Amino acid sequence: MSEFASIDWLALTVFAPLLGAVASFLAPRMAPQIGFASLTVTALCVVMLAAQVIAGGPVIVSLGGWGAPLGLDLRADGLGIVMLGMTMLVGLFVSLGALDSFSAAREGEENARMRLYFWPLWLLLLSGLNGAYVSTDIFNLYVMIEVIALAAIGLTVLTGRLEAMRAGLEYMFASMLGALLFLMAVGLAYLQAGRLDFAGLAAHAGEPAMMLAFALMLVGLALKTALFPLHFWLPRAHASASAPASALLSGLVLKASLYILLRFWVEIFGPGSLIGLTVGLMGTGAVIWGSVQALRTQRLKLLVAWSTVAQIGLICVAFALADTIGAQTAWQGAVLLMVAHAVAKAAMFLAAGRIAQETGHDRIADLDRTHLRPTLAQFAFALAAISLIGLPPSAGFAGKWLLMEGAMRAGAWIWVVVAMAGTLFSVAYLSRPLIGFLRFDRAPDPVGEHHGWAIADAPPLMLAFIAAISGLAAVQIIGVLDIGAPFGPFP
Amino acid sequence: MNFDMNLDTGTIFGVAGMIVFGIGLFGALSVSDSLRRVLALKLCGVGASFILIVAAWRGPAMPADPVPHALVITGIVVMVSATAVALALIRRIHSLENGRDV
Amino acid sequence: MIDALVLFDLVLALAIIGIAAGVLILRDAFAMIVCFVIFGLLSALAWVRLAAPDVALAEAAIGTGVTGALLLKTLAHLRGRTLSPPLRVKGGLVVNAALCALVTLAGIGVFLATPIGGAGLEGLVAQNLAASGVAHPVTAVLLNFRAFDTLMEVVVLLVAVVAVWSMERGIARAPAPVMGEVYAGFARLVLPAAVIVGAYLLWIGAIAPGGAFQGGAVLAAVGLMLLITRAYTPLPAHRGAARIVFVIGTALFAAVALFVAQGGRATFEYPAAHAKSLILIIEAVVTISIAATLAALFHGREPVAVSVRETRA
Amino acid sequence: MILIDSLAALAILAGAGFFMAGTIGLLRFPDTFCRLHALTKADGLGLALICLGAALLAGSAGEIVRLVLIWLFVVLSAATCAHLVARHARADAAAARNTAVTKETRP
Amino acid sequence: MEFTLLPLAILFTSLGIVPLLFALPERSARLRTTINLTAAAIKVGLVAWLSWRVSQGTIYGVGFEVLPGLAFKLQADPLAILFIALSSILWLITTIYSVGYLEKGPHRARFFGFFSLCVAATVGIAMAGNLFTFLLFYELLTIATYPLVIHRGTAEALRAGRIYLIYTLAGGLVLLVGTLWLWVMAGSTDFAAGGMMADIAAASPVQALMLFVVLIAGLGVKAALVPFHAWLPIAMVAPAPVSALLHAVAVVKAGAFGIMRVVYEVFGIHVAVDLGVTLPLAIAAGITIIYGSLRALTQDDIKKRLAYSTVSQVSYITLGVALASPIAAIGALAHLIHQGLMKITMFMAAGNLAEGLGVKSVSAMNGVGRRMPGTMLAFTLAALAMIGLPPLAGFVSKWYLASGGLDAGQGWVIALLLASSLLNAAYFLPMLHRAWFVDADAGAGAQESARQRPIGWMLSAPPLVTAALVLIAGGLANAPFSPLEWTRFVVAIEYRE
Repeated sequence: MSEFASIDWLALTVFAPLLGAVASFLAPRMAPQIGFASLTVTALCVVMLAAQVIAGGPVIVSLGGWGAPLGLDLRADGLGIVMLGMTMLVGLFVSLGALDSFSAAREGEENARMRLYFWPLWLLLLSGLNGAYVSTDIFNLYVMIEVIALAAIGLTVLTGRLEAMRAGLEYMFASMLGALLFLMAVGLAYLQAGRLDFAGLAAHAGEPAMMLAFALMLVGLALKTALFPLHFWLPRAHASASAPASALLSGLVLKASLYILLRFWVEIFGPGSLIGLTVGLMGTGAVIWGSVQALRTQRLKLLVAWSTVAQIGLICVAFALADTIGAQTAWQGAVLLMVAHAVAKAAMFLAAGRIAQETGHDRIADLDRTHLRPTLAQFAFALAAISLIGLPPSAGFAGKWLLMEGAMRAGAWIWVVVAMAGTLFSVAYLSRPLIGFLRFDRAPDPVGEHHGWAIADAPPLMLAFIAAISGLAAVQIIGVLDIGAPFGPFP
Repeated sequence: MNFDMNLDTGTIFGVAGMIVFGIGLFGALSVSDSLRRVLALKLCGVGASFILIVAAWRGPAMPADPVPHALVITGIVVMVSATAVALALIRRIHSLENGRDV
Repeated sequence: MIDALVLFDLVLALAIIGIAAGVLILRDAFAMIVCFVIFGLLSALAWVRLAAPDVALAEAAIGTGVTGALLLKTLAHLRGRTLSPPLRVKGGLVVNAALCALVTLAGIGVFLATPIGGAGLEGLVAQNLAASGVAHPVTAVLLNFRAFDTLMEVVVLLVAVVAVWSMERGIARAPAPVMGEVYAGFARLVLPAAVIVGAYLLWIGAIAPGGAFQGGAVLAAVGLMLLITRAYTPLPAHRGAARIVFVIGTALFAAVALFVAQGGRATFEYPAAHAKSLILIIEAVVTISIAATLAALFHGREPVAVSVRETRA
Repeated sequence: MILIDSLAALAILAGAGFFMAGTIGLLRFPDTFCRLHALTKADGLGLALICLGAALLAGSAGEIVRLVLIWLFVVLSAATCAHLVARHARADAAAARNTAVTKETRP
Repeated sequence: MEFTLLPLAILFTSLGIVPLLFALPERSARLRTTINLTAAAIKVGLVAWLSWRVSQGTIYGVGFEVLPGLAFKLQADPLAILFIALSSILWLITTIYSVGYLEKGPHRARFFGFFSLCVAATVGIAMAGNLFTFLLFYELLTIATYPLVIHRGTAEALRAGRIYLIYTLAGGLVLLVGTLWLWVMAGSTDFAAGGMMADIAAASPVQALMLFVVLIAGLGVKAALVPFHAWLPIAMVAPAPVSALLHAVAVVKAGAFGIMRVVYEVFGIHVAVDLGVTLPLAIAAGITIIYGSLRALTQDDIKKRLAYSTVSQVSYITLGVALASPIAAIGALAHLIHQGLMKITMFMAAGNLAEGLGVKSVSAMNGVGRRMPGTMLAFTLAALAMIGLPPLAGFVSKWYLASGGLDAGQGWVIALLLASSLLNAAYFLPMLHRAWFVDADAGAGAQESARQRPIGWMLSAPPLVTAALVLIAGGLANAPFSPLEWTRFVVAIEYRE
């Protein structure tokens, strides 16, 4: 055990996927095998790190032995472990899905291209994500979000189709602008504080340059998180990518910037309630607008993408409770909702991809006009919907419960109403495809019960199942989450 | 707030950097042509770099703080990578729109 | 009494602002790019004035040189497309302008309210410089104190080249441009010299302004010239080697970082005795990767055999 | 010492003057070829004078070598660029003439 | 030695087979039936054992923490036993009926999977040891019943399903808020005999009052209290066994049972009386009783008439709870069982009429008594019981309700019950009249009832069995382990000071 303890599992969570990406880029033909090997190793690192953290509290590594503020410190606390675990869980299953989506059995040059480039891009993305979750330095985070952004854009346009390219360019612009606002904020923070580590900056919170820096970061990260009204780039980008790419983009990539925002909020800036209220209102706008668009859209993947806008908005309600007595509960709820959304949305995109693959289209109105019913994929979609709506015993339910509890403890009933509205909206738009799955009187032929089952249904199904029952493990997740008190000691 | 206007190199370029950032921001939000939008974003990047470099400045004939310099160098490389990807996208879109596949 | 140099700064700052505006205003796309290149060079000059020669070098070489080449190549690709008028007066324009003016004014206000040169890390850097293995503070920060940032920055380049390769593929089929005798002679003379300059910049980085990125950019410029004149055409057969060159910087950097983490040392903690040589090796390899990657980003496509279907158009 | 300083100042001022002349020429001359003429000739000389002035002030032989190298490379690249631009301009002009001729001879 | 996981085992008999049922190929009908019936039979056995142990004074409980401070908690107390016993017995019978009903129909794998899930949810609702756990199963019940309601997959079914979903999910959401509020206010959601709100109600009566309203509104949707009842008649598009289950055991009973839990074990009956909420609740129940009966009068569709009858009859339970008298409570609890037995009989009979004769409307019922005597015998017994004819089950509950009304000093209840019984008679007796005393060729729906298909024993036997149970529950009301006796046992606990 002592030998294991001396290994830097923390740094390895970033390095393992990085070296895997290098190897998979060098040996394109072996990319899936290499990709899985490196994912497995990364998962092992995360597990070992989690064991360390659970046993002995937060792990901190001073890279190069210098220590902040001169050097860079990596840190894994409960919040980091939860995010890393979420990333690995979703990542592993989406990779399984990708194995089929880009399998060598499928014809076509485009598919060959996707098979070659999916793995290096995804492993580089993973490296950036893991790096963001363990970073404690704002400039280091800037570099990480650029790694994430470029890899994410690569994944967005992987299909090579024109609409994906256009959506990717729009995403690129939004993402670059977000990153540059962030960079300007880094500059202002250094101007004020002369250092970049979280702890050092926290001491300067409230000074004018830091306040402007925070405002810029808030906008930049909101842009990357697609928080209403800065969501304009998301639906097309997520809807036009290939299914595994959409799953990663919607499930994981958005969470990284949301996580950074959350981290800054509680650890560095601790802004006043007015900004919290603003973010909460933006979240409310997202819930309404995202839902309305999801109700109107004609395509299944667009519906799923718009639902992301709405769900992210709901999570952001937690920011409005940041300086109330319900803060800790609300933050816990927000993190649970993030995890729930990551798992469920990844499952949903994979399932939507499978449905489109089996039926040959993704028009919502025509889902019931065919005898082709990929029932397993549809079942996975429905299970994922349960979590997104927030019905028990899903993690989405647990998260929503805690969020509403936080709001109630704070006496802020308005956010309870928003959460309820979000739930009703999500029922309304998610029932559109579900009704399509279950309606039979317009199908031309008798509908077969077990039609269109394939081994590729397993990843979405398992993910959706995990999403649907993981609320029962909420208290364990929160137990891990609270290690190192990421949300601070609140009264 | 203390607006003590001692006009030195740092102040001048700090303000200039802010203005360049603002110009870039305006361009990024307002321009429709993608190539020009890329340039507008680059202006933002340079504007932000100005602030970091000014933060490192310690007065005339004084050695500057090396850390922001390192950060800006990193930022420049990151920026060129992002620009290359954006430009490749623009070229690819143009090819596809004009029916050229290669 | 305004110092003459401050007057110079003032004029330079005004020029930078004016040219930045020109980038948005100029109608002609070529002029716009030229304007941007001038903007970059003037910024580099300003940074020299701010005692940041390393950054100025990097900006001139990468931020302006390589980027300018990228922009011109793209413009050539888009030739025939008329550039839309730079700014159309739309309803949103006023709002945008007001918003950006607000941000800028807030930025200026905050900036003026914050003392320059108050806090910083130069003291810590100076204290630990001797232990870092290199004598030039910026290089010490890049390759030792904040080596992880630098590694991830090389990774960003790698991501970019993977992304670009995934978008476009095929070998260039346009005929080589006719450059003439003068150019050929120039290239024969300058290319070897440029290689030497690149190596020199890399080497000098340990003690003075320069380093892997600046050296890499100069070497990349060599690659650009070779590519432009078709002195070198990337072929499908070269892909394997190219992939190796792209990743070798990342791979070696990461491997060294992990490898040194034994015997109680942390990741990235070079043994004191070998710090200098390790940093130099890393820098050398990273320089090669950067140069190759930048050149590949300029070339912009993975060289693959062009299939019949693709050549049809 | 003063002599060297004033000589250096003189050289640099003269160099600046040539630069000014070159720039005015660039702005005022009617076509590409004339502009190139002004630019390369005047700027080359201007740079030479400035380098000379700086060399007079240099502290070591190494610096002088570097200044000479700078001048050499700039002149080389300026000349090559000018040549390329001129070729390009001539090709453009020829193309323009051809189209003009085609237009005129069209019945 | 005590088998403490017994409640979990009972839950598992329904829940555990769900994945199996989903995975079975459509054609493996025999295997599916075997699994279903075995599980149902095991469950009846386990419930019998549990009831025996509980009657001896053992209380089973298992639980684990799900959210900080909040546990998933199953607890088999006497009140729970009442509901579980009903559901497990009726599940067995309905399963047999469903196998017969769906023979050769489409999507049987799906149907039985959700059917089992639905029963599991009901069991969970019955054994929930706190309001939080109750909520979990309450929502699960919604999810599980929706696919059953829309099983036929027609446009009409989907429309009905949508309305059903909107009502029940909105109700669930309101209950969620109520539960959350209770948790924030009281720091616990546990069910405890006598309630736990005494201090809070004393300290902040307004908030306690609002909480009560929210909780009852959330539960009232499933209990089909007016004005939240509209989904119930619409949900009639579901296949007959589903309707039977929905009306007799699962959904409406879950609502009524929840109201019972909230009044008795969250607030406590004495606190509720002090808050002054019982009388309005009783009045709401009274209005629902009359309204449902009036609407039932005008329905020609048999299932719709039965549905409005359910709206009316289920509110007897609420009424009994709200009267705050131990005697009325006995009536309410007994009616929980009795109404289930009566209504399931009638729905299965109605299903048989539709399957065997194609008769779906009252006007087409002429002479069906002679054509399907067994089925109509069961129907008749149940209908008479509903009206309250002694010594049938319905009479027993009405008797206790009326006595309870007097006991509580609410004389109007007698009038209400009389009116309701008259209305019951007014809409049931014409059906019986047509069935037995009018010739088949007369009447408007002669054409509709012309065809005849033989129905198997799996369809004809279940209503007879439940009709027999109606007879027994009424006739042997004072025997040990009869519903009424058990009810007395429960009420003794709930009204303990």
